[in-house]
Amino acid sequence: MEDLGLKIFGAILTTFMAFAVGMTYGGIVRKLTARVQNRYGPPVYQNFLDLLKLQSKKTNIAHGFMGHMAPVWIIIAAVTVLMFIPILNGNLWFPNLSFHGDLIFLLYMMVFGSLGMALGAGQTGNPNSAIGVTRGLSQMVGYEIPFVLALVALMIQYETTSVQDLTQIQHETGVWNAFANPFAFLAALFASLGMFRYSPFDIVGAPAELASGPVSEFGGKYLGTMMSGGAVFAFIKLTLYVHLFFGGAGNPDNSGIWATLAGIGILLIKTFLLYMIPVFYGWINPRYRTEQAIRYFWGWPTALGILGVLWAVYIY
Amino acid sequence: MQEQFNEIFIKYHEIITIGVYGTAIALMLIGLYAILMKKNLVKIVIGLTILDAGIHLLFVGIGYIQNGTAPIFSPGYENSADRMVDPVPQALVLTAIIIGFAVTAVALSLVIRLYKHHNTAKIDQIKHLKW
Amino acid sequence: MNIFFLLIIILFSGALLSFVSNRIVPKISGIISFLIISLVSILFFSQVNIGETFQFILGEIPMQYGVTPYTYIFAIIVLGLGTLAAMYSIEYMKDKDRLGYFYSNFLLTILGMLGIVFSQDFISLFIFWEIMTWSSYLLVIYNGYNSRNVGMKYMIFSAIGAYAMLTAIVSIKANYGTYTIAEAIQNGAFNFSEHMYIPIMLLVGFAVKAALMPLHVWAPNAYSKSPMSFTSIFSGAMSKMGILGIGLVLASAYSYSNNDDTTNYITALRYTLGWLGGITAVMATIYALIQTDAKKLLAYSSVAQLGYIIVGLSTGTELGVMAALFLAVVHGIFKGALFMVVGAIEKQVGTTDMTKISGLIRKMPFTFFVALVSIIALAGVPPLGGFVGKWMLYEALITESNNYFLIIVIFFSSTAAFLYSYRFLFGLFLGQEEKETEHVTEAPITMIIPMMILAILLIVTGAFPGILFEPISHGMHNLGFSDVNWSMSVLVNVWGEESNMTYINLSIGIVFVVIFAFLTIKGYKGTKNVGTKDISTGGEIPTENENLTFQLDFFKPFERAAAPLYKRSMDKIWNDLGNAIDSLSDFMRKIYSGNGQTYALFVVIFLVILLLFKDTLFAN
Amino acid sequence: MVISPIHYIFVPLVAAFAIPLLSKLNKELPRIIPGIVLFYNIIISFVLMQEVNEVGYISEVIAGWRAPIGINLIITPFSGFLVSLISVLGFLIWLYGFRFKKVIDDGELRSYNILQMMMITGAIGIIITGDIFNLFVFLEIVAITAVSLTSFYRGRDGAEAGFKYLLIGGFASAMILLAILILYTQVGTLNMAEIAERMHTVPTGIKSTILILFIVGFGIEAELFPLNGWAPDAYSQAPGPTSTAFAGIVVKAGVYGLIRIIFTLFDIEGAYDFLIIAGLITMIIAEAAALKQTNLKRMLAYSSIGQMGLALIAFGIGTKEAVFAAMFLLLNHAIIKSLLFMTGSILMYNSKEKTISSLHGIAKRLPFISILFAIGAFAIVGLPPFSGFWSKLYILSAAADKEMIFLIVTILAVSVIEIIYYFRVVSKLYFAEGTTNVEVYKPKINAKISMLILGIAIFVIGFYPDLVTGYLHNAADILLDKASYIQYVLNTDSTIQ
Repeated sequence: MEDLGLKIFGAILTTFMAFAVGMTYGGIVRKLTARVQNRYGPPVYQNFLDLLKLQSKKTNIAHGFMGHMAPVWIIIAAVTVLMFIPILNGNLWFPNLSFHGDLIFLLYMMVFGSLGMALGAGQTGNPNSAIGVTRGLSQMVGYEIPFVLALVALMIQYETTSVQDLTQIQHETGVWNAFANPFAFLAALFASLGMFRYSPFDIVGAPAELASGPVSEFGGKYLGTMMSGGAVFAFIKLTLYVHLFFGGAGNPDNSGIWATLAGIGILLIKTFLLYMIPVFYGWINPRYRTEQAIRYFWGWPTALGILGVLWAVYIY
Repeated sequence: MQEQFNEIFIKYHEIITIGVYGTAIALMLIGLYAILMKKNLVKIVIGLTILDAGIHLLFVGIGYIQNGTAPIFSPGYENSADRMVDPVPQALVLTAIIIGFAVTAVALSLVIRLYKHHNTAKIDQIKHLKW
Repeated sequence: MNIFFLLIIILFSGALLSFVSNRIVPKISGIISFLIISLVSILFFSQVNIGETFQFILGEIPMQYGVTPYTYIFAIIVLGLGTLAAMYSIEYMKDKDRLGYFYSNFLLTILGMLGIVFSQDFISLFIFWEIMTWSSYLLVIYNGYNSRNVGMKYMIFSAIGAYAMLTAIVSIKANYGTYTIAEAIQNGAFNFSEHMYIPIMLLVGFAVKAALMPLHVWAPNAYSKSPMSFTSIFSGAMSKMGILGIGLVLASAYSYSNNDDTTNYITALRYTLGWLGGITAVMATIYALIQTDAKKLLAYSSVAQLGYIIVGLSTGTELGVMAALFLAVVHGIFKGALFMVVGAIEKQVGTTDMTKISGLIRKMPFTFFVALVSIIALAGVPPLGGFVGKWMLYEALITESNNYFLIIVIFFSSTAAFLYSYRFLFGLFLGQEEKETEHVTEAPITMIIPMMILAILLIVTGAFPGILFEPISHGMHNLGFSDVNWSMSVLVNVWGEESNMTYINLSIGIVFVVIFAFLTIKGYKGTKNVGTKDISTGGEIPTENENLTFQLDFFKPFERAAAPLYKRSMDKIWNDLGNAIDSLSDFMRKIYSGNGQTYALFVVIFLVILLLFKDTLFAN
Repeated sequence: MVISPIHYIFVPLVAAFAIPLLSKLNKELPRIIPGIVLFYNIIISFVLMQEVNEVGYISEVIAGWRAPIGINLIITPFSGFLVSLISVLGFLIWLYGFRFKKVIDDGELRSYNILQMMMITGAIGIIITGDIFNLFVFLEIVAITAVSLTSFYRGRDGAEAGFKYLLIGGFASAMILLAILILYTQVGTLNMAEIAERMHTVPTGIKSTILILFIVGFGIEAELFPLNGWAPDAYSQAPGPTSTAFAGIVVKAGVYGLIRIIFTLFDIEGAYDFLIIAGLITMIIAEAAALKQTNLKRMLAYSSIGQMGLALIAFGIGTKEAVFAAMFLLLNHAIIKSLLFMTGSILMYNSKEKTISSLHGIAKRLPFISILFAIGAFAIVGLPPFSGFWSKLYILSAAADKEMIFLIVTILAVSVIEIIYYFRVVSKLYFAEGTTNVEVYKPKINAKISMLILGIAIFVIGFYPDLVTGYLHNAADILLDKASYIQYVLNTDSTIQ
């Protein structure tokens, strides 16, 4: 019984940790970006303040049923995916449901949120939202290809489709997949640039021409909920990458308090470093047009992904 | 005297045979030429009849045998069945001629009909049914 | 009287009845056909027990009727979808003319498909196949003889396929001495090492109905031009007849693979079919997402989905075939539902052109709900039935086939499927509410009920796929797959990884309830609902007559990016072929010059030629 | 007690001579009498079919001379089947044309009915005679009557078509006459059984020459390519019942002649292959030409030629199954193509410019005719469950037994073309926007009855082919069993034992 209690506690803990980490990273990025652009920038906890303000607004504009549902979908997607990826490798505190779903499921579940968001944005009737959505979907078709190639490479290289096992294998062999299959890693890395939607791939929001795209009609509690969902998503993507390519975090043999904390620390460091890559890339690049972005992903990243699959099949 | 007559007769018979066959073939070819080349409907009909005539002639020629007799058992010819000309081809030819007559009749009526309809008897000017 | 005969005769007499009755009592034939089909369904599911066969002689050919566990799967699709479509079409067809014609052919189509399910020998299979084909042709041209000859194209390709099938059938009879399917399989009729053309021709025949790559060009137009209430079974059920045949042939072909060259042939076949299916999926998908007519969009997407199914069959592994059959059933459900949705919109609005209509969600909420559920299933997003099929397909491709790049092709097409899925929902239901669609109301109840049933079925199959796995697994045993393991709601691949639909639904449900409650309750009074005109485009409030509709060139950026893929299309090649044949036959017509003397010359020349070659021709 | 086959020839001849006299009594008699005669033919046929299926052969000699001296009429299950088919069709055609609108004055009426009846009689004679020269005579009867019927309408270009027919027909008669002549010089007899018996004595070169002459002669009647140029014009210009009779009866007679010559008289292997090749070419070219026709009756004519080609292919395959299939095809073609011509000529009559495109949407005005035409079209392209499917199936399986895959593929490819042009017409009839022209001619009840009978026959045979397969098998076996034919004709006495 307390097993179930532990599970529930772990789940809630996971959710809040993901939320907090995601928000903080967002704040840090805003700060750093400002400094790079020679501004002072908001404080690191600015995102929390924004969220507080949004959630405490008295009047909210509802654009109909799908508009009402969009944030719900986003949270559903975020939390469900979070439940199905291991936070710490083999840790008893955060096993959640990670044994009950595998990579294919995660791939599809991640789309769930953006689909809901797209529908919600669609109902607002703001053409900018729709345009942003179409751009986002098109871009997704772009970066999914190298990403899936990378994942397929990993899966057939280790003959498993579960994140848990991939992390475990890296823990046992001691070799990160980033080095075990470098091409797949590079492909996934390029894909992540599109996934995080920083410049040059920020064509969905595109503040200059679309007034920040799909979310432009959302406000108050809806926007706040979306923000928190987005924060969780950021954490999810990072954790997934870390578990897939950077040997994950945590010690499966020891689930003590300190080991757990250490594992979390390692996870934070890895995720933050990983997170900086698209951010840095974004600082030094102007925005692409949509077709340019798609072509970009279908170029070298896809080639690398194919190389990764070949590597997994023949060389490894 | 008798054998002299016979060899004359044999030559004569050969000449006749060759003549008959040659004439028949020639008639057929003429009829063919008329049918294929002539533009006038009446001439084509004539060609058709000439073709038939050639074939009939061939029939009769084949039926004929050397100094044969009519296929009738009349007094004096009781035991001359081997020297009788074959009656069947002649019977056939009679029928064929009658048929040819009917065909020609129909053909000529058609020619008249065509002439009334088109005001011409030239086959290459009757082209309602051409693509 | 034998039950199979009884069902066939009921359907046939029902066709006659609904044809005649419309002359006497107008508009009644719809109800009659619905009653007939539901009667047949009841009789089938109550009386027919699997495995019993019934033999008789017709035309000196022993014929055999029966239902194997495998064909039972397709019987479920045909009868279930047929009943619902019949119910739907009562209202949908109400205002149209030629109702007797429509319903009699409708029932004949059902008759054909049911007969295909029943027939255990090739001849009756072919007979019912042809009945299905021409009756469906008559329904395709129901909406009028149009210059682009949609129906003709459909008929030509169906004929090509059917005759390829017939060639194979007579060759089987000649070489293996039987018309019975089971015996033919036993005698190795589908064995690739000997008489390779037999299984290939059969596959061609079935592939036409399954709209496989080079033979698919009829499908988009035929699906979109025929009445929607028929298209729902046309695309939902009839295409599955092709899948039935392909599955049968492939499974038997795999089961022979004992000696080496056969194995090589089989491998080549698997790769060819797999790639054909993959290319079909990709091309149909990218053509679907540039369509502006919702029917056309759905038609192309049907072709794409059939491509997935064929890929699944081509793997030849248990998981793959199971995925294919599961997808076949689920595709029947959601595509039937989607075509019904489009039909409802066509009936209520008058057009299905997405550039003309938008923002129907407030007008037709139930229809939208059905569309949403079906689209989620189509896109393969969890937790609905579509996801289960897709999951198994990918797992099968990754774990069991060595055809890794096919995975990417499939994944590309199913990612691009999100685009047209969104296009469909947005174009019809979301976006600005136009003045033209203010009068629109929700579809009548008898059209809503079948759609709702299908939507609920999708949710159920998502939660408990086992209810479909059970008949499918029996069918696969019947096909010769040894041990097909399945459980009610857990999907497992051969490496042991699983996706547990219970947990997935649990997690989604809990979060949904919590967040929905939170969003709804929090600041309830402060929440005010506004129309679609009350927006701020980039800061300023739009005026009333400002055009805010975004429908044209929806995925232009994607088109630009994927321009090379749009370059070459199969239609052009087929059209060129058709023109070549046309001019050839025109030349042959010119041979008959209409000139009597020319004919006479022909005779003479013919005679001369024969006389010249008489020794070669008539040597004793 | 069995009726003698001589009635087939005798009764119509008497009637033909009686009609002009009787027409003095009553204006209606010239129309009625042929019907009675043809119905009498049906009765004879059925009695004889019963008989012949028991005893195998019925022989009747004329003027008391036994074969081979006398001229004899022979009915085998094969010829008996064809004869009964022709009799039934003949009666239906008479019924169809019974109130034949265009015939106003008695003279034409008389001539028309007599000609029609004599054409049918000639066709029957061709089939039942056992004497090669009689065959020729009957063929000429058919040819002359057919020509006169073709050019029957003054309004149309019947005369032109008729003249072509006559031209080519003249060739045919010349060839056959020549062939008979050479044959007679070689074997010295005209009785077919005796010819067949003595044929092995003839040197091969001469034998093949004779065969070629016969093939050209009968090929013209059997619409073999390239000898069939007359056919489309004749079919399209002749009156409706006559073109029906062409498709249903005259062609059958020609094919019978060809088959009888090749199967019974000659023992040349190459002839079968020649039949296959010639049939294939005929079929391909005819169907391809039909694809581009604008006149409905022309299209039907080409399609009929193509079907005959298919029949010749099936005969050429030469096995029992193949011959059986060919017989089935002849049966189907007789029924279906007659229905198509009956309906099609009514449709054509209603279109001013005699084109298919002028028939758009006419089904709304002529629902009965259109539905029958559609049934015929579905049946002729061989779609189940209509009767055309079975013959096609049997032919294909017979070809497959001989491993002729190329043949199968070609036949089916041609069938696709068939489907195209037939379905184009049907869909135009029903689904094109009709040009609302003035009132249409609706057929009288008699025509409706005869067409309905044919339509029902299509369904019956389609749903239960075993109704006829027994007879057809019997006929096919007899046709192939050459020795017993000879033996029977030459050694049994004239009456039925």
